[in-house]
Amino acid sequence: MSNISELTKGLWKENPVLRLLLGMCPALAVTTAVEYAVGMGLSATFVLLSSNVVVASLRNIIPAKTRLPCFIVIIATFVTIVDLVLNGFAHDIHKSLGIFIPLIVVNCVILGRAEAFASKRPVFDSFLDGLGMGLGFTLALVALASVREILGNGTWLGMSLTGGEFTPVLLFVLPPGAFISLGFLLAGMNVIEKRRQANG
Amino acid sequence: MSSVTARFKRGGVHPYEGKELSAASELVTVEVPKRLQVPVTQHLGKPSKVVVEKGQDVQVGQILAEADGPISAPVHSPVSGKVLKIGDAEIVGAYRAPVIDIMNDGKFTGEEAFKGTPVVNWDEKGDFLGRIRSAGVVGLGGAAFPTAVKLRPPPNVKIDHLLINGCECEPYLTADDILMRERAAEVVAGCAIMAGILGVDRVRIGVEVNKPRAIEALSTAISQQVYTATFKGAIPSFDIVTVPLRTMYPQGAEKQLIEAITGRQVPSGQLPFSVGCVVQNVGTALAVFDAVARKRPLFERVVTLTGGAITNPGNYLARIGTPVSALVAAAGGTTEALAAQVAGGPMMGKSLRNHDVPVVKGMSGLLFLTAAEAAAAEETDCIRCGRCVNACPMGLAPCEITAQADFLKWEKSISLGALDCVECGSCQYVCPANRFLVARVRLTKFYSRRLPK
Amino acid sequence: MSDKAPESSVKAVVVVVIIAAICAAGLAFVKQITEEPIAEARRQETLAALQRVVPAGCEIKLEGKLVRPEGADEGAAETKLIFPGYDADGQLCGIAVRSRNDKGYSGKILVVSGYSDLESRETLKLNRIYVTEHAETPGLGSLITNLQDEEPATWGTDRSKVYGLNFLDRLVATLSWKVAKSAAAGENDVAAVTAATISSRAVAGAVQVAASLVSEDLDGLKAAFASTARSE
Amino acid sequence: MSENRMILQSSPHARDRESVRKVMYTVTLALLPAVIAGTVFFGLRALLVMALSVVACLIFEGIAMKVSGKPVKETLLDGSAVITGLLVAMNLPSGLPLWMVVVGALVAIVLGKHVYGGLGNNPFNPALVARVFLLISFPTAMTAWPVPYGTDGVTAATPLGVLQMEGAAVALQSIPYYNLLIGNVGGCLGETSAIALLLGGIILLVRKVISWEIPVTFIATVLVFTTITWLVAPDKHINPLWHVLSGGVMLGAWFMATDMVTSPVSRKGMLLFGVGCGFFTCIIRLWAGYPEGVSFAILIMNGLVPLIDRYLAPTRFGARQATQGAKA
Repeated sequence: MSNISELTKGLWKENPVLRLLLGMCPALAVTTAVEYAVGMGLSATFVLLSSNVVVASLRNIIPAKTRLPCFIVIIATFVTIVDLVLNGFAHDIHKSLGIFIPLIVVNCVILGRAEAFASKRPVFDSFLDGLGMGLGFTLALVALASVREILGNGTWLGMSLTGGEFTPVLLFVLPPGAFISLGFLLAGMNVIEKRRQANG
Repeated sequence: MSSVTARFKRGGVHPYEGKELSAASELVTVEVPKRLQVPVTQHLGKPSKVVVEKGQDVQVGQILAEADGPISAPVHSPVSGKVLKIGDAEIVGAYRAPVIDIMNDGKFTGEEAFKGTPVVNWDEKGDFLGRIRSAGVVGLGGAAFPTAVKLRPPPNVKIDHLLINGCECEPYLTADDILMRERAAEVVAGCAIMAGILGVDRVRIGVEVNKPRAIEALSTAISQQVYTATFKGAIPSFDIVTVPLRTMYPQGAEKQLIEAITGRQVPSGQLPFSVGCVVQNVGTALAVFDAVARKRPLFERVVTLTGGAITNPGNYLARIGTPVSALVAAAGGTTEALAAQVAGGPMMGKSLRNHDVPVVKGMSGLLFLTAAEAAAAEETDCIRCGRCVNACPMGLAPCEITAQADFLKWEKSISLGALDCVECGSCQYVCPANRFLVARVRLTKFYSRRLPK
Repeated sequence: MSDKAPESSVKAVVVVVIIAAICAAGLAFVKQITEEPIAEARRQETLAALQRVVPAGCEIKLEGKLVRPEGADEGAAETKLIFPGYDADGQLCGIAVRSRNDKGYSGKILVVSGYSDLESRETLKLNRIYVTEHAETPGLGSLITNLQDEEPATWGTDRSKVYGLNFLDRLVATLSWKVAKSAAAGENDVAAVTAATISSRAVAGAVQVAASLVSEDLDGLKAAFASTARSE
Repeated sequence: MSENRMILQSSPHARDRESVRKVMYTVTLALLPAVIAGTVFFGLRALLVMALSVVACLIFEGIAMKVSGKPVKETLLDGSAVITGLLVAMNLPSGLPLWMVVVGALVAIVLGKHVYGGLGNNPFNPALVARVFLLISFPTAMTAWPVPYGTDGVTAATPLGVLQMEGAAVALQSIPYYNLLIGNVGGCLGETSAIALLLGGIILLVRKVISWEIPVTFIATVLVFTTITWLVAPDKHINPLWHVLSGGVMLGAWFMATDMVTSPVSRKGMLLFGVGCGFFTCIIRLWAGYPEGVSFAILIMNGLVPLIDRYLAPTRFGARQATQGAKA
């Protein structure tokens, strides 16, 4: 029972982007298209999952004093692995995500979960937490990217939705559009959450 | 012509004057009612101490409550009769305060003592301040600060100006106007007495140019030296001048008056003493004269009853403690159009709930306003038009101060100058969004007293 | 972890070092297996862009690359990379140049331009261009790349919408390189993309540098590339 | 008279007759000359854009107020939405697709105003937010300027566009001053006629809705700045008069920068604000990618208003004396 909640909390209740406001930098930077959002989300999920599992399994070995350097080394290793693998085997995605992937290292979601969760909990829980948080991160990115891609480019995942009839609102694929869309998503989340709390 | 007339430099508004309603009529003496309620404390400062008991017989001018400490003032009985009870009653400002209920026996025993020929014996100059103090004279312009305190500057301060405030810049009110017109000589004599006490020879009486008859009466009194008729002994020499001032609210605010006449600005948080000035109201000058020349305590005053909803607007001489209802009756009652009633002027007065409250020393007027005059409105959000900034005579930004107050940021609001505010209401008068700016400043001042220093 | 007795500093350092060592080893392994695919992907990418700008049947040889000015740092702004293309018979049939201009709306723009008909300066033809790298405003400056991944046959004729049309099959000698708004642009001028004059100018500038290089040094390049071909 | 019906309030008990509604409708009145000029030069299509923009703004304002729980009936017609609508339209080319006009109205009212809490709380001028949003989002449509008296689809560059593309000499030759003055040039439908806008500005000044500080310093700064560049390089830069009469300076200085909500409240602040607007306008016009910089300049200065208000508060009463005393 509690295992399931470890998995699902990242999706909504403690969604890293939309509730905890973590990982804003990638969330704003790569969400110009759903494709990139998926790529970024899955890469981050992989890193999150791996680092959570490793940190959790090493939690009794890593000394408290030097835990942050250890976490950073572990996370950086996985990020570099993702970078290399994508570059080698999915070059197109790497081309568009290239400059953002190193940023995963400083993504607060990952360090945050390592510090707040994985370093204190068993491996399996940390695995679920990492998976849930990663999926939540991906979902949030996809939601944001969907808004921006549909409005800003008239397409979704590269598929034209409007048959070229619609003049896209360019602003949404530009940085200000990211902030505006995120603002409205957050507002929407808050409204829904408030209603839920009022009802529950 | 107005361009050459002196005025304060910054801000100010020019509301509808409304003086014509009450200015023309003669001073009417209100019939003293059977029962009066005399509030124990009618001044700014330490509350007075009651010295009479329930059931005690009192005479006109007998002390009911005495001054407690240096910044305080005594209260005297306006009539002769019996103390019915000492308890709480509603007074102006819609709160309850200690009052002394007196049953008027209609005989006015003891009043004769104050009706002799007035004499100002300059050889007794050292006694003047004591007479003013024991007569319970307070500032009659509205603030009701004990006059004797203002006439005794700290020893290290050099005072070179006595400014007499005859501006009556509040719209509608004409109580000071009628005093200046009808009792100019006594007013000027009162000014001379205060100048003598302070040891200054420069006396400036500032009057707004919308009261030409008052200016003329004062000037005549001064030039013909009418006021010296009551003087005896070694009369000091005085340089008394009437200064016409531009009609602009708040011309009569202390700091603004000093700037208009002398060009000096009282620094923030300081008193007029700091620039060598003392400011007194014309009504106060008259009360000072009565106290010194007649040894007559302050137990009656002129109250302007005016506004579109009173039958006979005019100026009424009433004893302290007379209920407002008696004044209203004397003025022929209110009309159906009455929508708001205010004690004081429209800019700084206080709303009245009913007519039961008594007249006090600081009550300069009673307004009975129609809905159109009162102009109450719902407040809307500030549109930052900056009108309040332009109107503020103190150089503040009321919109910013009150915006901080809205977020309960009292320190921020104070740092923007909330404590410098004189609550003249100019900002709120011009506000197109009808913001309750003054109320918010008052709230800030209230909280400022609770903040850790 | 936190409720354990405080560890010694030595142990803390040792653990970090061990973890770092293990990570390094892992990375080395991953690096090894991805090195080859990464290099290949990069090569393919470059090749694809270069191949696009020279005529069909003309095969670019990446190994034959020349760097101008000679010995310059390949990333520097003034550096041009020049690639030869050979036909089935091994004859030099095209030249592709990668040049750079930093005056784009958002700075650096990399363009490859391809040249054919190398007989003389008068016959030298600008075959096609391809923007390989830019950071121009999406939807505005980025329109300089509009349709560049499609075949020229699908481009239509509006030079202000498809920027590549300006540089498609043009005699280098006749190009004026003047960038003007589409309505004011003459036949030999460059018609700027609507509302993206600066980006258009930057691309045209990069292409002009490349084109004049090829045009002025045509014989030298032909000689150099002929020798490269022989040496293979 | 029952005491329940008495008005009980804190002082003052008098008000002047000015109200937000009056202020707003005066601005609307002042915009009339420009509305007429726009209609004359750009035809009924311009009128349609303006009407649509106003109606759309009113509808969105109503919805936004309803959603945020404000009294719709009392404040919907306070005129602020009408003005925003008009000003949005003034900042658009008359040929803009109508649905984009509606998007502009939506952005102005919702993004520019109500997300901050409605009238009085928005840091940026809503109409300019809409203009910049549209300009960035639909660059092609937003820079297709119909020719005055022209038929559908015929477009031409704005005077500043000509200046940027063709240089000062061509601009001076092809566009005479009187056309700039009366507005017979390409541009946003409300910004071309300098004379109509000036007339509106005078109405605002006379009715005391605005004070002189912002428009005068704005225009003066543009004049001074462009005079300097003109004197330094007369062949490269155009004369100051041309700069002031072309583009959005007049509309910006009289109607956009003076927006009460988004400009400083103190006199000193207003002076600095006007200078800043003029300064950034010139910087953008002379050295940046866009031919016109008024909207950006005003938005930049809007963003600085809280700072300006903090550091350029009005001089407090007594401050002068205090410093003199300190010196003595």
